[in-house]
Amino acid sequence: MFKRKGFLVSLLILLGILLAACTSEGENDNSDSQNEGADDQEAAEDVEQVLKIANDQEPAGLDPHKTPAHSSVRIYSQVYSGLVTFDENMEVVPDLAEEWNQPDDSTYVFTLREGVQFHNGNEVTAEDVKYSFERILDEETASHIASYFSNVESIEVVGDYEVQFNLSNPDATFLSNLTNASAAIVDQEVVEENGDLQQVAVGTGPFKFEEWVADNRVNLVKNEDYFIEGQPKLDEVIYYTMKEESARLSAIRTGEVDLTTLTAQSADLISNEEEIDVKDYQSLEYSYVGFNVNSEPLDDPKVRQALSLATDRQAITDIVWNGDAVVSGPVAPSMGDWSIDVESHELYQNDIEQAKALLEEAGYADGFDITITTASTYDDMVDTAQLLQQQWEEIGVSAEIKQIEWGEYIDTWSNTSADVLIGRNGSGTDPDRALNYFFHTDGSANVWGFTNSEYDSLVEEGKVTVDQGERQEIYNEAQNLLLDLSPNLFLVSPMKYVAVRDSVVDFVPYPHDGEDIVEVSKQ
Amino acid sequence: MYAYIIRRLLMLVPVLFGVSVVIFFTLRIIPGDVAQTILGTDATKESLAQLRKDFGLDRPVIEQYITWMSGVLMGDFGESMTTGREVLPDILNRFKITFELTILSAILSWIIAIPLGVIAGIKRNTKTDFTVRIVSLLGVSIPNFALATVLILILALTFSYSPPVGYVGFFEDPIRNLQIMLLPSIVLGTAMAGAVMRMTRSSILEILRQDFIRTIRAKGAKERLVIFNHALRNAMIPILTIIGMQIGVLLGGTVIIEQIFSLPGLGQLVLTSINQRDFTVIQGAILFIAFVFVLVNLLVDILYSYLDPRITYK
Amino acid sequence: MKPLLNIENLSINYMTNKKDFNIVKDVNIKIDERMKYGIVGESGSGKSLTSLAIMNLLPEVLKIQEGSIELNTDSTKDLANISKKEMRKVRGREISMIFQEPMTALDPLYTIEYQLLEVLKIHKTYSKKEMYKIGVDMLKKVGIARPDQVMKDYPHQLSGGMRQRVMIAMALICQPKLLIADEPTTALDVTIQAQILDLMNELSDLHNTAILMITHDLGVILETCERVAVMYAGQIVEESTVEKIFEEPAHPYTKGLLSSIRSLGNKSEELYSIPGNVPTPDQYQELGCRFATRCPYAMDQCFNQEPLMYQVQDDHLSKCWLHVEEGRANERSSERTRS
Amino acid sequence: MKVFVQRLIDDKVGLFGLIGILLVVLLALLAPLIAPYKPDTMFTEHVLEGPSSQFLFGTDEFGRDIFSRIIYGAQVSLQVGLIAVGIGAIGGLILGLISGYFQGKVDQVIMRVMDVFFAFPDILLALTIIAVLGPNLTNTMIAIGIVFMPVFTRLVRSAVMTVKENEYITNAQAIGVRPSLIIVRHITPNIMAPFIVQITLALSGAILTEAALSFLGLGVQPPNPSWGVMLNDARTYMEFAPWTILFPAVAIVMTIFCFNLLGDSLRDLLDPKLKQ
Repeated sequence: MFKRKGFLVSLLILLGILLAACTSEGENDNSDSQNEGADDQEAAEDVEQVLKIANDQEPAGLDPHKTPAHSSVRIYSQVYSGLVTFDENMEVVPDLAEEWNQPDDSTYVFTLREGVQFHNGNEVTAEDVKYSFERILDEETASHIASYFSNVESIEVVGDYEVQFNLSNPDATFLSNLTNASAAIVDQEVVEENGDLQQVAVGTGPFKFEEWVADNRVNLVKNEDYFIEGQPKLDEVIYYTMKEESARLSAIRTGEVDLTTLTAQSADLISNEEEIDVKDYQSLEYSYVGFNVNSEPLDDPKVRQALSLATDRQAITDIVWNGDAVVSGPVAPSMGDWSIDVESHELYQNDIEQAKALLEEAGYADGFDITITTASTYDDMVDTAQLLQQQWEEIGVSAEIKQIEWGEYIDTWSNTSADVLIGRNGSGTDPDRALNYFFHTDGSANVWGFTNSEYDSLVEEGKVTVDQGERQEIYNEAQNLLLDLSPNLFLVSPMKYVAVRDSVVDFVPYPHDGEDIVEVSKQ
Repeated sequence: MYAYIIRRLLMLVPVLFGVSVVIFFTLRIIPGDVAQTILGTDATKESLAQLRKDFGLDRPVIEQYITWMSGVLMGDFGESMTTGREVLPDILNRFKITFELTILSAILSWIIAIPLGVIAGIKRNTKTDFTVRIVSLLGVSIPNFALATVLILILALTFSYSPPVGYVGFFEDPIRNLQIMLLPSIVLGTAMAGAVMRMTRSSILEILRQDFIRTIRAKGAKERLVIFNHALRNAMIPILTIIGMQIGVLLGGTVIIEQIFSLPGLGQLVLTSINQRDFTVIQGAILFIAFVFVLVNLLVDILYSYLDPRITYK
Repeated sequence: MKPLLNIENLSINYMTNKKDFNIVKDVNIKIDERMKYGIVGESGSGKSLTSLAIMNLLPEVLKIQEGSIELNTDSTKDLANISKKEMRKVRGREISMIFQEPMTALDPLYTIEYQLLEVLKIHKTYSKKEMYKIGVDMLKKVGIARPDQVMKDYPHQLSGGMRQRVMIAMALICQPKLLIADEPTTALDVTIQAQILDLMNELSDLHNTAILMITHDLGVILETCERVAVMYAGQIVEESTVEKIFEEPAHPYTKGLLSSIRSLGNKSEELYSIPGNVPTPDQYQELGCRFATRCPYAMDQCFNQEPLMYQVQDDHLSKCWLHVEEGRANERSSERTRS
Repeated sequence: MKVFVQRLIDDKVGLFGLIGILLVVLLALLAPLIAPYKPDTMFTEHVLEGPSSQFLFGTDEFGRDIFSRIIYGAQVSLQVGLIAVGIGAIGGLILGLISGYFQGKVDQVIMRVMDVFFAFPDILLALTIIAVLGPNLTNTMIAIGIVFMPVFTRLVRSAVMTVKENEYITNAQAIGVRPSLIIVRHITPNIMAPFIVQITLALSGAILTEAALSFLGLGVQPPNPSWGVMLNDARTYMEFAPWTILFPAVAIVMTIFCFNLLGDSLRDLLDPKLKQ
């Protein structure tokens, strides 16, 4: 009766065609690359050297001195260089600085590579280094990384390519702090033109910043004049903001993106798919339970120890991280020799009886009520909270879970307005950060109210001890002390997963740099 | 008519003023601090204080409001606290996408829902009617994030299809744009279609009982003429009401779908800014959404008078 | 010569999956060309349904169970058994209809022009200009002073009387052979009622259009009609010329109707004097006379056996057992009235 | 009333909806009796197992029994629906009655305030309210309630304005009956029809809104099992453990479906315009 039926049918067909068009387009891409892959390397050069990366968060800004967010770091670290960097073994190696020497324990002199240009053509000189670090240290900049360099007293330009850092006291962490992507060398001219560097990025790195379309994508293109010969191999890198895990999963499957980070569960799903390689690496992060150590009953170390004993870290590994995580102390195991073996530690044994005994000693034989606060933004934190709730129940601690969104979470963290807070820490690249920064009485990230003079003097000593072996011993002692006092419960350090299409070659993620793409090419 | 529109526009003023006050002062009560969110765990007390000072957050709240409002009145919505970008151009850019998504899903739902609603109404209490009603109700009953995720998964697994990544504007590349927008529009359209279909059906039922329909049949008119020229046109008035409401809701309510499908729309902007406590962006965006919402309502009212000669505004 | 409209044995049933019962039964009506015929009865008597049956506009749940509706114009058609397509050609062109409520009988969203000319568009192939002219002429004929203005108006801008005039114009614009008027004046003021009735009379004479007047108001019948059928509870109980019905009513129901008017001395909207109510279809007796429960003359027989239609005098039928007693029973169609 | 119930029973569709809702209510009330396990008991040896005789609907990522969680989830989802809509409806009723009855300045003020809230996008308004109050079950319900209030206020107001025109109200006013009495005795009963219909429809809306907030991590707090939370959590596992998403989805869809069926048929029954 209705001709509309015909109309509807044709509409459906139209939609079908549209869908089909997209699908076949994707297939063509695949068959193209397969054919070319079958030929030898000459053909490979025909492949568009464009790497598409799914970014799980929108970059918060591009200023390396102002933005610690990982979604930003992964981008600006490709655009900027620092004085020095880590190699794959986490040894400090030259970057912009060709070489350096130490006239005394608290003085460093760096010699710069000559003829390196910023992407805008300006040459990099000692003045730029001085400017960059003064910018970091300037209160007006409100740089997150200022705390790393608080003992830099002055920076002197010795020659065009020579710059000297004068420290107030010896600092064993200084060089490794310089490898931080945020310790980037920036161009004064660009800062002055734009006010800050949140929207622009002009560095000396392997890629040049081209365009940032908010909540959509960031495009980087090859820096033809990169100071390391033969790098990078890619012509273009595009970071697409894709917050939804299922969308990233679907996009890597269909080849819409070449590279993405995934959760353990999703990584498991595609590990068998032929066209996708899942690379994993032990992260430098660990999850923890933070205690407000000035609030009853958590002010009693026995209570905190009891909670540690009541915590089954293996269950957390199995359920939250799909079995792929290792138990961790305050220094993540991927830090190698710096970290101590915690597995055998007394408080890491899931011993309910012992825990109950400790609670009784502390005067809480019947347990107590407590609220566990966690960030709704991260599923792993919420899941960890739920497991702890169950586990602690066994020693009579009845917990309620409070989920808050990220903005409030950060606030809660910094004001210690929660008694028990689930979180994740990056332990940095030097144990000083993991131990001093987070737990020294004056540590800027010590929000827990934790204070112990013995511990304080240990980490202070560690910072100024230059001998590696000695330093290691000091930190071992500090870590053991920290475990005993348990201002935080250190849980596990998860694996990280990066899924890449098999058209991407030479991609190797490292704990300290999950996304090193200078050597990467596509075939 | 013009006098009416002007009066209605004037009535916007107190509403928007209310919205601005509510959002501005609510934001100042919400726990959370933009400086802390930006600087994260590495921040020092000094850098936090500096940043707060930069944003003017150290001044009295009333003063902050007056500064902001006088800027807004001059068309200056300020700069984002996190990205430093101008707020208004950002909002407008994002709005384009949300608007396109809204319109596409609305159109998609109309072409499906209105004919089905008419058919169900004409064939009341037949099997066709029941089928259409049940399907449409199911459409309304599924939480859209679940529908979206399931769709994404099924399409990826069975047709190895996923929407192209990286939004492009309609005028840059219409085909790619539509490919990107298709799935999210279908998901949003599903719920909308259900509601529109139900309203169409019940309005058609009501109109078909009216005397004038008998008059038109008595003239010897074909059933098609009766349905489309008379019944449907009369039914359009209540349908329009529900469409207007939905468009209004969608303009601010596509947050979840935008997030799942990685569309850089207004909803995402607000959500991100709420998470980051980027006050200037939240304030600006909410005010803008409210403005558009009230405008859509006004537009619907004006459309009424276009569709129904009995309604005149003075 | 064949009558213009010949309804024979028309029965209408209410039919759903669950229920099936009779509503209108054995209606026989003959209307000649140019004749003005009236059907009178209380609401629920089936008079309106009879008219809707002629137009094939019965609601879905109502079905013609039996009988024929023969329309003799250029050709002969049985409207009880006709395709939808054929019927559409009849509606508006050969038979048109005016409804009770001028307030709701027009589509509120279209101008008078659109709705008036819609009929022409459906059935004729005039140019726009011609159509407009015909429309304006028609509006003039129904006594509308400023037809050009009214053409542009929407229904809600017109008074009730004006709207009914528009309805008449719409009904007559294709010069149909038969105009069915279902309570055309009930919703109008008394003064306007008379004007409208006069107008209808006048125009039907002018266009040679027969009228089927459906009303509860005997006064309207007296003013307009030549013949009349009295309906009660879905059946015709008496049929004759208007004169005979008014002067020598035969059926007790008709007598009751007439006395109720006369007792009030003027036209009445309500029929007060007959005790009881019209039965609803589900109360219809299986056997016997449907009026028996309210009839002052009811006999035992009336409750057991349905009366036949008797010819009480020349050209005058009545359906009552009394006529046998009176000896005037001259059975007209016993073979049709089954009991 | 009797006629009304009879008609509802005759209307099979509405009856189906009603029975479905009663079933869910029954499930919720009898949850401790029906559910084989507690909703937060973790069987860590049985993580993500498919349906079996031990776990009727399978288990989730913590090894919790999905069947039990769905039954307890009915409690949470219904509670959210009822209380949130209760807040919105009662608030809207009071404001709408005052606004519609007294009109004038009071009306202006109330309606402008409602306009302000109406102009906020639903989800974002709820999000903001929760951000201020802090996320927990109670605040979620309050937030959804506030979001719904303007709709109820407008509905009640316009219904009151229609009813007020009736003669018996004018008469009551003329003989000096107190306004409060007129509102309670005469007006309120007469606006119940559209009000009740709106409540049924809002109930399904509230459950959906809670689900949407769960997606944003601001709905019901874990380990409480609301259907929305279950649905959202299951998205990660649905590919290799489809039962984790299937059963909560069916529960939520069927419940909302039933509310809508009931709402639709109540509207048909209570709307005089649609009477046959």
